[in-house]
Amino acid sequence: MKKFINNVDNLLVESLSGFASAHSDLVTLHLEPTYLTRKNASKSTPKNKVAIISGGGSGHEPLHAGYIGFGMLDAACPGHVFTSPTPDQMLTAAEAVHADMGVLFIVKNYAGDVMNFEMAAEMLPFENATVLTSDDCAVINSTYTTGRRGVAGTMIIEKCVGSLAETGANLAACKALGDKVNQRTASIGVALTSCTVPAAGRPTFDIADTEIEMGVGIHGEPGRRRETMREADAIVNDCVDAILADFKARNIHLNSEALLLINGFGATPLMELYLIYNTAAKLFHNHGVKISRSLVGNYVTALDMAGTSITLCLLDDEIKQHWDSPVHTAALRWGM
Amino acid sequence: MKKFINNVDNLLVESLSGFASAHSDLVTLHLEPTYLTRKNASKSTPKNKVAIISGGGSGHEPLHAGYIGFGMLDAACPGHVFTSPTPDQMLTAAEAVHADMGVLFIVKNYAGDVMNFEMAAEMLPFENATVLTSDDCAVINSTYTTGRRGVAGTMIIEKCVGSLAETGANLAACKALGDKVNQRTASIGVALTSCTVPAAGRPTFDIADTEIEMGVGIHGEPGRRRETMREADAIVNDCVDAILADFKARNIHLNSEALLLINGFGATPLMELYLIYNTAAKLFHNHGVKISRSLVGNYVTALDMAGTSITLCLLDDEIKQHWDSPVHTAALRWGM
Amino acid sequence: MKTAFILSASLAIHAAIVANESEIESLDRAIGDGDHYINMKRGTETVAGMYNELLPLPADEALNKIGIKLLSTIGGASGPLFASFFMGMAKVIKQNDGNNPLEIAAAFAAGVQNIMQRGKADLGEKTMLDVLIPVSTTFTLSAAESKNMAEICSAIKLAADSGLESTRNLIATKGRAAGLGERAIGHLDAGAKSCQVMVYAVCDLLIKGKN
Amino acid sequence: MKTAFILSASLAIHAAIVANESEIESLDRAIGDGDHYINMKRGTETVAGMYNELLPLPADEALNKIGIKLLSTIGGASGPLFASFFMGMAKVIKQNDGNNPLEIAAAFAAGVQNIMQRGKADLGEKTMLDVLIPVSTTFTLSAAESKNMAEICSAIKLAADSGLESTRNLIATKGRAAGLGERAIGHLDAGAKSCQVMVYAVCDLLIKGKN
Ligand SMILES: Nc1ncnc2c1ncn2[C@@H]1O[C@H](COP(=O)(O)OP(=O)(O)O)[C@@H](O)[C@H]1O
Ligand SMILES: Nc1ncnc2c1ncn2[C@@H]1O[C@H](COP(=O)(O)OP(=O)(O)O)[C@@H](O)[C@H]1O
Ligand SMILES: [Mg+2]
Ligand SMILES: [Mg+2]
Ligand SMILES: [Mg+2]
Ligand SMILES: [Mg+2]
Repeated sequence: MKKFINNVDNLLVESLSGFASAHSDLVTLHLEPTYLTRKNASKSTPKNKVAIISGGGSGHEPLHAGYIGFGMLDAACPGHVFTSPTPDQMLTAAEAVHADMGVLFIVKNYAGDVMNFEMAAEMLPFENATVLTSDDCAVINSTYTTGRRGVAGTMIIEKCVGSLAETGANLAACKALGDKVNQRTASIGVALTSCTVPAAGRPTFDIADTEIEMGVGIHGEPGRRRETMREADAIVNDCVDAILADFKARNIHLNSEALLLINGFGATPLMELYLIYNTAAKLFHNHGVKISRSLVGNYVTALDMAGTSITLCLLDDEIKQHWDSPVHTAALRWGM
Repeated sequence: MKKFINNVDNLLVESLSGFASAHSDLVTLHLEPTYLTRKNASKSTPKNKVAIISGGGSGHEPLHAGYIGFGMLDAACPGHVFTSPTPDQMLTAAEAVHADMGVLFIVKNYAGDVMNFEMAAEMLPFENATVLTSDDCAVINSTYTTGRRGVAGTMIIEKCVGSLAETGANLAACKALGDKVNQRTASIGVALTSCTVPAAGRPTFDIADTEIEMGVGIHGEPGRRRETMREADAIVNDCVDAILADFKARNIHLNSEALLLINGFGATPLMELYLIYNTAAKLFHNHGVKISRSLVGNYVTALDMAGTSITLCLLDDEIKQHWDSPVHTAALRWGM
Repeated sequence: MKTAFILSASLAIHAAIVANESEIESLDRAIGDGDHYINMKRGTETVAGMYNELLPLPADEALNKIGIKLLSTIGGASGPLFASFFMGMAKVIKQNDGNNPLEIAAAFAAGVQNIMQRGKADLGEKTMLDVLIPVSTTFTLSAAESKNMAEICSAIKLAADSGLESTRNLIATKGRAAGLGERAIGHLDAGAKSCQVMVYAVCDLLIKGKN
Repeated sequence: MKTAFILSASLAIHAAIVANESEIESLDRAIGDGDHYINMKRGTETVAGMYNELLPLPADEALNKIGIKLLSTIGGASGPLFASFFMGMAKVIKQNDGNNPLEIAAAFAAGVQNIMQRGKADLGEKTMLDVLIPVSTTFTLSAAESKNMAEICSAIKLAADSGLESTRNLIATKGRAAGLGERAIGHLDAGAKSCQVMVYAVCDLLIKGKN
């Protein structure tokens, strides 16, 4: 393992400190427990809005702290690498940023995140709700009762819900929009290489030069199956098919505009991501989906994994409006 | 080599097509010869400004096409991977975007880029000038007559010059600002792994798990020396020292504000880049440099190389103003 | 139950987790995400470091503090679960004092119950419960048969072993490995391995104590 | 100089470059950026594909068209340089017809001159010129001594070999390897290798033609 770190135990705090100092106009870092808020967020001057809080294991940067700011998150709770944050982080963050309109947690559907946020929610002394994101359609067999995983689509949900919250909408409305966007989003990932958890010091999985991991999770969890490496178009084609099949299985019609997110896992060059975009957009087009919004880059990563995920989010007027609205965060910014 | 490509010969066009289609609101792709312009750039409705054109080998994405748009470039000419574009590209691009105020080429100082742009400039039937960027302070021995290489600082120069051009400033003023920013900028890179040129199919250099390449170029060219892998702070410390020594050697005083750019080469996670930012900002601070602007991410890459470059740009009021001004490109956007 | 014993056990548990680093770590890499060892290390190390702070406390308070500390230290899936275990155990110890094997077994069972509730999981889902449930049952049964502590511990260790081994051929239906379907077959569950290691550590301490 | 010969030579050159892929490629990986082979392949392949288009043209026009085509095909440092070579050669061939070795040698020398001007480089800077300059000198001298074509070619090949070999222990002062300082020592220059390969290909064609 070769990484720019000093020692594994300080990695997170050093990295967060750098993030907070590079973006000191946008965010404030709090330690013990660890959470980040918008700059100058304080209970004494609460903005009259639902507080939108997300969090999860680290290693997916810019998720979530990179999405703190106007039009998106109020606070983020980063856990250790690939490890859910703990309830005290969520409680303290919620205390710090909530106004009088309640707190909405946006939580990726993993056992650890679910339980830690659940315990925080149980202890929270004021109104709150949770949007569980579960856009990953890689896991085929629905008999597993844990449900789908939340992956790259999470940032789309954070963007849209964050935009709605900014208008002063109430907690129920924010949750409803989050659930709707989640419902209308499907993702699938594919890895060319493994990631290496710094504390583990070696790759999470072994993979030959002739293999890919289809349906991989954003923690390097194994996916649908190990497949032979093929040309990009063939791989993208399978991903697109999986997404189309997923919407079909869930009886969601595709005759609408869509946002296509080609997400890099951390070590895949932009040049390849744009090539993937090119193929995916054409394939979706052939299936009657009009790609009217796009995003290509490293938005929800898995440390240093080489690979990509393809996310399709079916737009309607409301989602489109909240996707397009101004946003000013470290990792996503437009209109201001 | 495992990459998302179909075949090496089509890689560039497929990737550029994806880029142009994902950013169809911003750019137009032209083929034979290959160049990209701002959307709707046309000779029939020229905006009264100096046309800012850059270009270079591909593999450094988002440089340069990702910087086309308001406040930055008018056109970009991508060559094959790591290969300078050819004069016909620059000529046609210049024809397409120039108004009546001349063309400014921003060219990274490499023999190939210099010669190809030089031939284009010689053939161009209207006023033009060139800013040669040479921010890389890795090459120590100044007896080599080719001069320093242009690396990540190039994007800062493109941003500032692009901003000035937008105000209607003339060619000489744009060139002067470009030269000034170049003068006040120093960069140094370090690689943990090699990149793999798709056509070559294997890593450009071999490097052990215990080694780093200090002073590496953005094409994976060998740098100052091969060193032992150390903790991040020690590596960053050496990079900062090299930059400070460079300014000193060039008699440029450091008692000013600065922009600190921590650039990822393509395969280094944001988490590590922010850790590097944290250390570098502190070290510069200790040397009396006030870091008042920052940028952390993959801005000038070297395909899939793991590594980083540190760039310090000394600000003055003029540079700061043009760095801060609104920009709307695929890879850099603020204020609009 | 003596607080001093709880603290000795926590030191033994920490040492045992560290001693089993490579196996625990590689199991979570194989069908998880590779962080389980470091999570367990962080948690058990922190508890070990609370020695002086906990020593003066009654056993139930010590257990509860351990639970609360683990909740804010481990994170991930295992954090809330182990936290729930200790908090559940604390409640019963507060009532029954834990002065004999049956009382301790009842407290242990309450801890396991808490894990089941928090994780909405049961036996056979390829989780830590595949060790903890049989261990709990064996504990209660052996204690009821009035076996001595050494005998109880031997039985518990066997239960832990076979519980761990039982996870090998299971498909996971809870936790991160649930996404893997058939691909999880053939691998032991990392959380089950941690539990087996910790159960061993405590049992060995008890057996040694009786000698 | 016959256009047909130029075209045969261009086919031979393309074949020779492809045949030497791995050596050319690895030299530019070692002290360059790894693209020189693919640049040369793209360029020579394109010229080979112009066969039918060029065949009816006079030699100087064919050479000039090759130069222009290379300028828009190769890119990098070698593109403008090889383009300059052919355009420089074309000018002289237009004047002297290139009907004997001395005339061809003069055209070759003009091509090399053009490279030197464009690249602002000279002998001993660890570039293609370390092959091309001695080859040009040898060509001119041997032709002046009225050697026959086979003899001239043998002399040229020797010059190309020793020119290439001379790059091994040089520090580069031009091109991408100039950043390397002492680290470039011990490596042959990729562009010099391409030139040696191309010189061989043309010489072998000439020698064969004379048999
Ligand atoms: N719902 C659950 N009930 C019981 N145990 C669970 C549950 N989900 C996960 N586990 C246990 O947690 C272990 C993983 O812990 P850890 O790696 O620390 O967290 P994470 O899965 O969040 O990375 C699994 O091996 C399994 O034993
Ligand atoms: N100024 C120069 N004069 C002559 N030859 C040069 C010069 N600069 C570079 N070269 C030659 O070009 C070769 C590299 O070509 P190539 O790899 O195609 O371009 P690049 O260096 O731009 O990647 C070098 O090996 C060297 O022989
Ligand atoms: Mg985890
Ligand atoms: Mg090159
Ligand atoms: Mg885990
Ligand atoms: Mg090269």
